[in-house]
Amino acid sequence: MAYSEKVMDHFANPRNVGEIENADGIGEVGNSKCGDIMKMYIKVDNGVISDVKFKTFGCGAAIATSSMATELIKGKTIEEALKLTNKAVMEALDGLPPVKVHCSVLAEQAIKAALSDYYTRLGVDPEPIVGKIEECNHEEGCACEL
Amino acid sequence: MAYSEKVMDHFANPRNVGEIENADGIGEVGNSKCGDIMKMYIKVDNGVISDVKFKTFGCGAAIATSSMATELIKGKTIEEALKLTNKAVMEALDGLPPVKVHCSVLAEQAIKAALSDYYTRLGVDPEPIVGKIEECNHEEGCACEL
Amino acid sequence: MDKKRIYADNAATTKLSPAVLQDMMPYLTDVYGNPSSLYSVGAQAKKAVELAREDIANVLGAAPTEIFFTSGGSEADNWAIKGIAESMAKKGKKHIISSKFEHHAVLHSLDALAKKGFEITLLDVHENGIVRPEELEAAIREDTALVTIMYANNEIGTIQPIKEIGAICKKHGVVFHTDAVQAVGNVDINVKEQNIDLLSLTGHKFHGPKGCGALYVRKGLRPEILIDGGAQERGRRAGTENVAGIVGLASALKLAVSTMDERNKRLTELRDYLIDDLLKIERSRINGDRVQRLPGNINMCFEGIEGESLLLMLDLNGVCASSGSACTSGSLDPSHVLLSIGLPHEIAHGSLRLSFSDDTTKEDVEYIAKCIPPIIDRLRAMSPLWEHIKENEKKGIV
Amino acid sequence: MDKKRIYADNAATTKLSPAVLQDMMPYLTDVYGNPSSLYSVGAQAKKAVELAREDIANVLGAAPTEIFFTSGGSEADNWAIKGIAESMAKKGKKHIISSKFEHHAVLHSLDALAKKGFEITLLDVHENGIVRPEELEAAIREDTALVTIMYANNEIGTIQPIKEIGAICKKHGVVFHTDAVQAVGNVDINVKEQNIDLLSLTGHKFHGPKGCGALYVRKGLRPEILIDGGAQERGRRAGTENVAGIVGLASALKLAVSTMDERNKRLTELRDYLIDDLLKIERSRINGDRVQRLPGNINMCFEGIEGESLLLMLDLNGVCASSGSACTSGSLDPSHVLLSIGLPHEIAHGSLRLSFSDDTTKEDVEYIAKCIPPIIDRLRAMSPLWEHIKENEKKGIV
Ligand SMILES: Cc1ncc(COP(=O)(O)O)c(C=O)c1O
Ligand SMILES: Cc1ncc(COP(=O)(O)O)c(C=O)c1O
Repeated sequence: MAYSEKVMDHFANPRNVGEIENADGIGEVGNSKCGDIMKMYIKVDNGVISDVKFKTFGCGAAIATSSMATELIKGKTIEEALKLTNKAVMEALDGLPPVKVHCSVLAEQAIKAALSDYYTRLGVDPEPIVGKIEECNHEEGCACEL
Repeated sequence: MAYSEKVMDHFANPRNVGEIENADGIGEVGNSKCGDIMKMYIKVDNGVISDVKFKTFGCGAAIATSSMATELIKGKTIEEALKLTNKAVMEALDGLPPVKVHCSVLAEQAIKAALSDYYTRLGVDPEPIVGKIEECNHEEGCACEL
Repeated sequence: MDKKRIYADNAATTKLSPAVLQDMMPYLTDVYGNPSSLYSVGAQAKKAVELAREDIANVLGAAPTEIFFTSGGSEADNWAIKGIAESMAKKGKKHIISSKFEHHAVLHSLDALAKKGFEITLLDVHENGIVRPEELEAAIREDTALVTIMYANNEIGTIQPIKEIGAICKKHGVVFHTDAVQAVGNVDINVKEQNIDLLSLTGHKFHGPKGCGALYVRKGLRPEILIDGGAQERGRRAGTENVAGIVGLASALKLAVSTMDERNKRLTELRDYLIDDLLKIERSRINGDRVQRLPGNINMCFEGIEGESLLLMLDLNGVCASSGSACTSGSLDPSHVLLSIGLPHEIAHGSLRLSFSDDTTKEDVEYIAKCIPPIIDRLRAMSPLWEHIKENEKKGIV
Repeated sequence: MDKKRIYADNAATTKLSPAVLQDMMPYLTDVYGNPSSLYSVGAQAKKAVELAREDIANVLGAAPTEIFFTSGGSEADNWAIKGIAESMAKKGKKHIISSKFEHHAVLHSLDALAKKGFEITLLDVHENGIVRPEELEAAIREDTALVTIMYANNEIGTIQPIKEIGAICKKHGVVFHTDAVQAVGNVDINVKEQNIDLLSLTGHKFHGPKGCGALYVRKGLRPEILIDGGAQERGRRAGTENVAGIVGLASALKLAVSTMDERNKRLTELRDYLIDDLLKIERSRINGDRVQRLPGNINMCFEGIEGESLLLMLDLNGVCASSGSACTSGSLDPSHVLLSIGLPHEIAHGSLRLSFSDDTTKEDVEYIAKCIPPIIDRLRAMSPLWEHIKENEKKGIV
């Protein structure tokens, strides 16, 4: 259970923590029972994610993946943001312990949830664009090799 | 499995090793299968054991108990020799490990066997005097606490 | 500021005492013979092992022949529980009583037995983390093979009414095992007075070496053998003896017991001071009975934050602690101990265990007291759960 | 004459190498954290454990995830054998093949299984102390759950045809365990090439610490757990890791393997020299194959004398050796190993094992060669058994 230096950096100095007052989209995933909640705020300008902030209740990996995920989509188009996978988040953090893979899944979902909210506010059905956001199924989703 | 100093002394410098040319009685007990054979030679003068020698195939305790047993009966009357118990041999050696108790039993029996032989040679039935010499029953005779 | 390092995770493991290591050194260098062999180097090792056995027996009020060395607490627990269960099963007794918050070495041994047809009753430990003797007595049946109740809990430090439990077991003729891994060296134990039939301990919880423990087995009891083989440990636990470990185990235990009263007084004070201080934090709580607990144990929950991130922050500040958080164990559920005393999942996730030892100073505790509140503030500031709690507060929901 | 001390009982246990102790020291002092914890001291310990696992895996040609640390060889044997047996029993396979001269950790595990309804076939090891692959193959049945054959025998040092056995087991789809406690560090081992499914080893046989060993378990195999509890060893062997022991185990193994070729050449020469010399003694014999044996192992019998008294005399002369004599083990029967190669009881009682290591010098061996004959003469002179042998000789009975 050792975190990479990148993970520890993003945990100790998380980027983009906070809220956006007049966010264009807000997504919240996870639940307190499982020990992780991620809430993501986005600002969208001309199809580009001009600002993003997060709040996270969760372990070190949850905070670090939230931070990294926001960094990875900031300034990107919605299309690019939707392509962001949990694997990309993990790779950007130089890997995660197997039991923490679900945190990266959560980060990917938080972005999608925020974008869903963005489309919903615009009156557009988000599902064809964003896809269905499934709750991380801890039972099978998270390889727990420890 | 530690021997007392007395045992080690009687093992390293056994007293009365050897044979007596014209012994008045010779007794052999034990068997090679079990790993111990003791052979005891006695010379009797006026009801006194004037000389005694032994040969022993066996472990350190077997040699030490033979040595001590011969010391304890040398110069004693037959009556006294017949009273020698394995416990007395053990005590004289400052004790034996539990698994070695049977060696002291063997030493007691070797003396009795030699005395039996002595009486038999005299034409006297030894059993009423010496008692029956039973083979050491390893199954129950020897506490094996190791 | 200097880089601090305060070790406050002594319930997980302790630093090997330099004095104990000193006692072990001959057996890591010159006295390497096999205790079971005949020659002199072996005899020296043998003697050391037997002296250690006597020392441990003395501390527990047992006889040396009742002490069996093991590789630690887990092995001792497994051997005691599986061994007694299997031997009692031959008499048709297949019911075992334990508690909900035992260590996994006990609970998973019980799981294994359950798969083999044993019936397990796990007693409630209530909000204070203490088994109720009357509930234990009520659970005893005709076919009860074993009662196994830990002496002190490893997470929340609550001390169980062992003497009462021992008396009840004796009255009903039921074998009683206690996992005393957390208690040994910290609590007065006498297996005879307390009617304990089997007791597990491990060296690394009281500044002894890791990988060496012992099981006390009352004379006359014969748990089935867990590790078959050579004639070591009077034929009941095979394996070439870890001589250095065994010597260290005994040395550490003697040391721990000789300094116990003084240490307990000092640690109880430090503990209570820190608990009082940390309870000033909004929405914090202490887990487990405040009085019937190990002198060096603090276990608290802070709502709205998650334990692992608290621990990592503490580590960045030089404090090593522990958590019943799911995230530290590789499981996703929070500690079964915290759930057993009735905490909801979301609160149980935010737990912190601080555990002290002889090495812990007043300054350490003061530093910790200063360290924690800003970390909690910071984590709460980024916690959507805390946000919800606060919103609910405003709405009048508690 | 100076008081000599020659240690020739390395098959029983070895001296901890000073270099290995050096490698262990950090983990007996500063790095005391729990490998399973989150903070930095724990992470250092964790790293050390994982590096040790890699080192051991490399030596065996295995993957790190296939190595599980145990408290020694006996635990590894028990876990492998009982664990596979129990898991195969669920598939209706309850037959196990082993050999007559396995270590007691194996044989007594098999006894325990026999009591639970397993059927055990013990292969003959013949006069040379070597299992015949064709006899093994013939013994395999539909319901064979496990083959367990030791790599090298601990008393007579004979090396078994492991690769052939592995191939046969593979061909028949039978799980193959080998107790390689005596072989590891002395013999080239590659678990993949030799088709070994499980392999036991222990540190103290190659100048590592006592009380730490390992079990290699091929990926995909899941022997039932012997020690249930915490999530250590990927949930398959509970207990706080003996970090120092684990580090020492790996360090010693690397050292042993790196010096193996040179040592084996040297020891083989010393061994053969001493065997030739001792065989000059009247009515002496070498036990086990002369060629297929461990480089450092000599096992001989001298008729008419008993092993323990020979050992004690050697000890008085400063030589530590061992015997398969009953007297050294607390049992009254001579070694099952010597009986298994067809020796009659009275000859088996008079056995001597000398086992060498890196520390053994030419001078040591020469000293031993000079020491033994007069001791044997002396013991024979006081042996009534020798007297009988000689009498029978005169009568023409051999
Ligand atoms: C062949 C063999 N197997 C198993 C063992 C047991 O190993 P340990 O004593 O480390 O438990 C030994 C030595 O003691 C041995 O020689
Ligand atoms: C209560 C309790 N029981 C058992 C154990 C297991 O002991 P070990 O890690 O020495 O196997 C521990 C600690 O790890 C414990 O705290």
